[in-house]
Amino acid sequence: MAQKNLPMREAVRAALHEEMVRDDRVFVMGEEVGAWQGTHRVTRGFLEEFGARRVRDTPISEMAIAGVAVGAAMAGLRPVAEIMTINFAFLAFDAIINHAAKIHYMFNGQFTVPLVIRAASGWGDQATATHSHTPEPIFAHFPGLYVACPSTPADAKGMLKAAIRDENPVLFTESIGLYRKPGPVPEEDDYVLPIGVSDVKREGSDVTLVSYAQGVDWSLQAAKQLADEGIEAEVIDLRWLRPLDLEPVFESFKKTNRCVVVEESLPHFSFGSEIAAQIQEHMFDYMDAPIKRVSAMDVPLPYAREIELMALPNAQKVVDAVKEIV
Amino acid sequence: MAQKNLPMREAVRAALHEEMVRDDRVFVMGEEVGAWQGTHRVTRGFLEEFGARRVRDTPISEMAIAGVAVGAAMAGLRPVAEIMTINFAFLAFDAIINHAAKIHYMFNGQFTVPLVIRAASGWGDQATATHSHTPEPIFAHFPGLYVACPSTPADAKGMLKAAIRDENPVLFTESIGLYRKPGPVPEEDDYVLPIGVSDVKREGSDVTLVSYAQGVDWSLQAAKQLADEGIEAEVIDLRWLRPLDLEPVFESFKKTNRCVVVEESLPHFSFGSEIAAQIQEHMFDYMDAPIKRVSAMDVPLPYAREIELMALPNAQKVVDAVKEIV
Amino acid sequence: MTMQSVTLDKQRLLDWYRQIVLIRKFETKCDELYREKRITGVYLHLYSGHEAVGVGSVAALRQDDHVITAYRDHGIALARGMDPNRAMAEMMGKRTGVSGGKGGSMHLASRELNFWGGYAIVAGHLPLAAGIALKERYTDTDNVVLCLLGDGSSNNGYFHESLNMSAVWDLPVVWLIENNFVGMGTRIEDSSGQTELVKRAIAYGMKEGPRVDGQNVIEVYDAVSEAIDYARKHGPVLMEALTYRYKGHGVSDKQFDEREDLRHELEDWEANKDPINILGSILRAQDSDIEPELTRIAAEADAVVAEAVEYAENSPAPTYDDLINNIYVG
Amino acid sequence: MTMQSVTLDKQRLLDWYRQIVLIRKFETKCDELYREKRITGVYLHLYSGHEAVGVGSVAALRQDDHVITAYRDHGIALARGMDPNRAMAEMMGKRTGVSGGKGGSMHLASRELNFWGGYAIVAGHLPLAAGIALKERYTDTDNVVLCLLGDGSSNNGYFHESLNMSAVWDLPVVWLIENNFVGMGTRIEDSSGQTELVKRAIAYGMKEGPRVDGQNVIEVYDAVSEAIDYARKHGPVLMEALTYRYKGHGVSDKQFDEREDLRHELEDWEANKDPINILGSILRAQDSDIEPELTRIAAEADAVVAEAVEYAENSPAPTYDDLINNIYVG
Ligand SMILES: Cc1ncc(C[n+]2csc(CCOP(=O)(O)OP(=O)(O)O)c2C)c(N)n1
Ligand SMILES: Cc1ncc(C[n+]2csc(CCOP(=O)(O)OP(=O)(O)O)c2C)c(N)n1
Ligand SMILES: [Mg+2]
Ligand SMILES: [Mg+2]
Repeated sequence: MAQKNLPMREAVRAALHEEMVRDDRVFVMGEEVGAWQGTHRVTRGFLEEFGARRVRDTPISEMAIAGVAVGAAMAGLRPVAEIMTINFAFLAFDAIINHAAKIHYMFNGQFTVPLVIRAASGWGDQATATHSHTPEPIFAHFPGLYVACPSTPADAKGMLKAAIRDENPVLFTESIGLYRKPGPVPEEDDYVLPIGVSDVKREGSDVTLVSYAQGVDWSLQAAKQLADEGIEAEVIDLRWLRPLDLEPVFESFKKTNRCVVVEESLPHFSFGSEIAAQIQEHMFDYMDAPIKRVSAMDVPLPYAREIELMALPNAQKVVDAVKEIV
Repeated sequence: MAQKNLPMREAVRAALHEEMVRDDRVFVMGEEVGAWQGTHRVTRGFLEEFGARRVRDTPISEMAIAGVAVGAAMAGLRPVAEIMTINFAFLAFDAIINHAAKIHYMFNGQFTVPLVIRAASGWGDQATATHSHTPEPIFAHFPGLYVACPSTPADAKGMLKAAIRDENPVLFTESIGLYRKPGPVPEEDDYVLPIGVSDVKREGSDVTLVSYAQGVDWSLQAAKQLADEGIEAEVIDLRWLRPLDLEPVFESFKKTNRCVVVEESLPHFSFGSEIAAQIQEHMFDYMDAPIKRVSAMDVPLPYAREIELMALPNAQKVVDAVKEIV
Repeated sequence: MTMQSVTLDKQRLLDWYRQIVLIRKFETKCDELYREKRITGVYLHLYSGHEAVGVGSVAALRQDDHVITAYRDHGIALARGMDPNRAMAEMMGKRTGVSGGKGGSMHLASRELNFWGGYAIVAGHLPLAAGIALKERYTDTDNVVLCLLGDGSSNNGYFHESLNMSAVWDLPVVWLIENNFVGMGTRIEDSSGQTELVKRAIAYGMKEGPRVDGQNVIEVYDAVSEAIDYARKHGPVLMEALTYRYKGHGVSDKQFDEREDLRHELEDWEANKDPINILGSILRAQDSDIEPELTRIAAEADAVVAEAVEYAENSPAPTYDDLINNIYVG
Repeated sequence: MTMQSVTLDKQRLLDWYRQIVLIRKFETKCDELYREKRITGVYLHLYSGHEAVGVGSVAALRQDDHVITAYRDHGIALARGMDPNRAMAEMMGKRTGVSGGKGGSMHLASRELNFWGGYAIVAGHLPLAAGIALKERYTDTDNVVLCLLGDGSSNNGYFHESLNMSAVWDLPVVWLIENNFVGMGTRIEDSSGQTELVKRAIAYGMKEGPRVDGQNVIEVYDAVSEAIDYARKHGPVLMEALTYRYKGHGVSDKQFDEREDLRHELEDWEANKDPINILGSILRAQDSDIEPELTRIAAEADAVVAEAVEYAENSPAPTYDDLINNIYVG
């Protein structure tokens, strides 16, 4: 299969572009997606190519961006609404949780909401407390929504195409820390990945690392470092926080009996909590050590680079956590 | 100490009343708190007694209710803002998470936000999907905020008084299912409970039940039923999801070696996840069985009574879960 | 007054009369059923007093136009032609209800009728209305969306963002505020800096529609027809219908019984501005022999309501399968 | 024009000139430092072009009045009297910064100066402004809050809810829109149905203030003084200052370099409507011997900026203790 080396944001762009070419119902709306060419340049050139009908700059109105997209989706379009960064999705929380995610159920299937909300997620560039969230697990708490969190350009492409073609609302998050990182991306038009399927990104027999998005990157770096010391880590990328596919995690755990969960987000009531809870529940007899969690520190993110970096997870912290249990 | 038998909403009212009498800076604002006497009658009579300066009816503007209260708190007042039900706090998510909880940190302590946001929480009366949330764990995910979830009228009184007197922002949730349930409430004016301290609501040696708010009720009912069958459950009421005080849980677990977490809310990325994750992490050597979780089903809540009740946790489900592990 | 006054079309007036009477009787029955605990749950918001707004405005729509509203939705549902049996079954939480018993009284909807539902989050349906209108603009039809909302809702952020976006994008929406001067127990002057709500159109450079007498179905019909016509051709319109809520906010709430002044206000509206009386008088003035027909209409409405109750009561409750269905498509 | 024109008070004009020049030079330096990676991070929004708005409006405040703004906050901070050393230290993320290096350029604040900070969530500071004003009403003072915001922000739900609540409660806020006709890359006509933003006051029954030339500090001062006077006595005012953003939205963004028409627009503002030139001309017209003084002011500003950079660079970075401090009080 033909491949091209692309950074993740170009992979996202390619997916979006292909889907817009394929299906006239697909359109983008959001702040700065048009004339400005996209805050993260994902929709670069779209306004020129597809015109203002399908590339819609919006006011700074997150409630309406999400809510109008819900209505358009119900009515038969396939909106891809961009919330510039996921921090601003807090302003659209009601539209996403109480409308996008509930309408299909509440009216007993009379309406569908084939909507994708794209949002750049993450921290690490001194964006400070209000602009440094990775709240994917918070959104994944609620049934009715899918939550996608790709870790590679190829996955980003295949998952976004799946999200756009699916009949359900999807929150599609894109790690800012991964946007510029290149990787091989299949060129064919029908590179559509299944929804809710995890991926083993590296095989190993000594410890299972479970993560998503940027956490996968740290996990792979850590795995490399650990391999030098004779510890073989299996790295599982969940890719979707909803639907959550833990089968490969359980399978892996049966052989490794040890697990570290790696998350970009805050530690409490979070991703790591859920994964650890499920492993101990379903794999109790296989546990040789407690499940460890590597998360951001439980602080609002500060501006100064030095202390911001202290607060964040990284490969070394993963290595250290692994060494506590193997 | 003199006590009075009061339902929880009267206990909340008493706390609020005492604090308003004590401190002129304390005032209430929110939808229907004044002329209508409070949606849940918590502020009954307040407008007449304290006047429109201190009892402020607002427009249906949740972003502003929370945000204006943040500003007033920064400036030196002690607002008790009522969000009619916690469902509508989704509209105030940004004001609560990105403003109330972050401002003290972001400006390095220059400002404080001595704010209480009260919200009725829960489901069970066919309020349907958008009006049936118990998202306390979601709010507790974020540092900078305290989250209070009392289970008895006495706790409600002591905790609310603590929340109002504290310098930090507190989300104070009141279980709709407990509002009418009476219990003994200390009458003295200085009944102020410490923030972030759990409470053992029942002692027992065979299994530890960990919960908060209405879950404590089900746990106690279950404990009674279990006692008839010779199983003694210890029931721990965390009372605060932030700060989270797990010491008594760990102490209890050392003797019971078994735990069921009981939560009013949805199962994933939630309360039970965090408690289970921490117990397995810190109490690994004491675990005789996996930690079980009893939660609401992973569905948007439907209207019809029959199926709504199926979706909800209850004492029987707690009993069943305990029996799986003892 | 208007471009297409229908005052002389007797059949049409009689049909509106039938609808208004049916809505009133349907809801009076709901109230009764609630007090008898045959309809249960915490929320049930009656449209009584507002009927002419719903009937007159929905009548101005074509079949391929759209309508959406808040939780006070029974009247709109029936005006749009929803089967009363299935509406009542929904109130009772039955499997045969329009939303399978999963939505309840606040969430009636019918996809076939282009009635996009009632919504319980105040003003949460406004962006949906704009989104549905966007689909029509996008696909280059001339269909229009009628979005009903309360006066209280117009103070919510959703209102501002949705109306502004509809203006920037010239979306075909008629924003129709049912101004009953109150949201729950808060009077409009205590919640809105601007109490003449159509003036808010200025904030969006939007066409400012009229404030119309919401108790006179003909006036509502004419004014909404004009607004729809404008929306079809140009873009959004903001208008108001002045009306009154006869019952408490929800059936479990008290009305204003503690306030003398408001009790008198209510009595005045019921006595002098009731939509049934107003339309009845017009019909009687046109045709002095019409009384038997009006009586027959009332009797038929009673029968329809009785049948709806029977249908609903004999319908099965949803099952576990229903509980776990339709969370996701497929 | 106005109630208290100060055109003749030379000392005052010179002080404003000093402030405007200082802000311009301070930020030009910040831009440079950013390109040299001595200021790091992703966000740094320059006030260049807007200076007369900040200086003129803040000058109209008393010490016990309040001011609050968005992320484009350096100019407001300096106009309110913030120590440039500590402002620069904040930009560089130093422990000696006004926010201890934890807030960065978007979150300058000084409690003592009643400068309540810059805020990075668009329009998120509007309810805060209303809340601070509520405290003043509540405690029966006559202090006023000046809240600056962008044109783009006025399309956000926070704007609607905050302005309406301020109107219903007669809060002493002057809502001052710095209308630079753009939010990031979106022009006002593409984001606001109503482009004459003061008209939005009508939606709240609020006092509609003027649209003032934001490049002329005297006009800004006079108009804001009048608005503040009104707010002190009565309640909120919505007004606009028309201004222009010289640099990209943030220093890491491009300006409009791809759009010819906008490049010309920018050149026109820089050449003909620059706040330094405008005030300089007024001063020169008043006093033909003033040139040396203006030159001295510019040189002093250079020195202040140089000292600020040195102070900041020699300041220590925050430590782990700072990271975990101030999450909660106590
Ligand atoms: C966001 C939100 N806040 C509060 C409520 C509670 N609530 C339900 S209806 C209502 C009043 C609405 O008033 P109005 O819009 O005038 O409609 P009316 O009930 O008069 O028809 C309120 C406050 C809600 N459902 N949603
Ligand atoms: C709620 C929210 N949405 C989006 C953004 C991203 N953003 C930052 S500034 C800005 C433009 C604001 O424009 P305007 O209010 O006109 O202020 P200006 O930058 O022109 O001073 C946007 C969209 C944000 N910070 N917050
Ligand atoms: Mg109303
Ligand atoms: Mg602007």
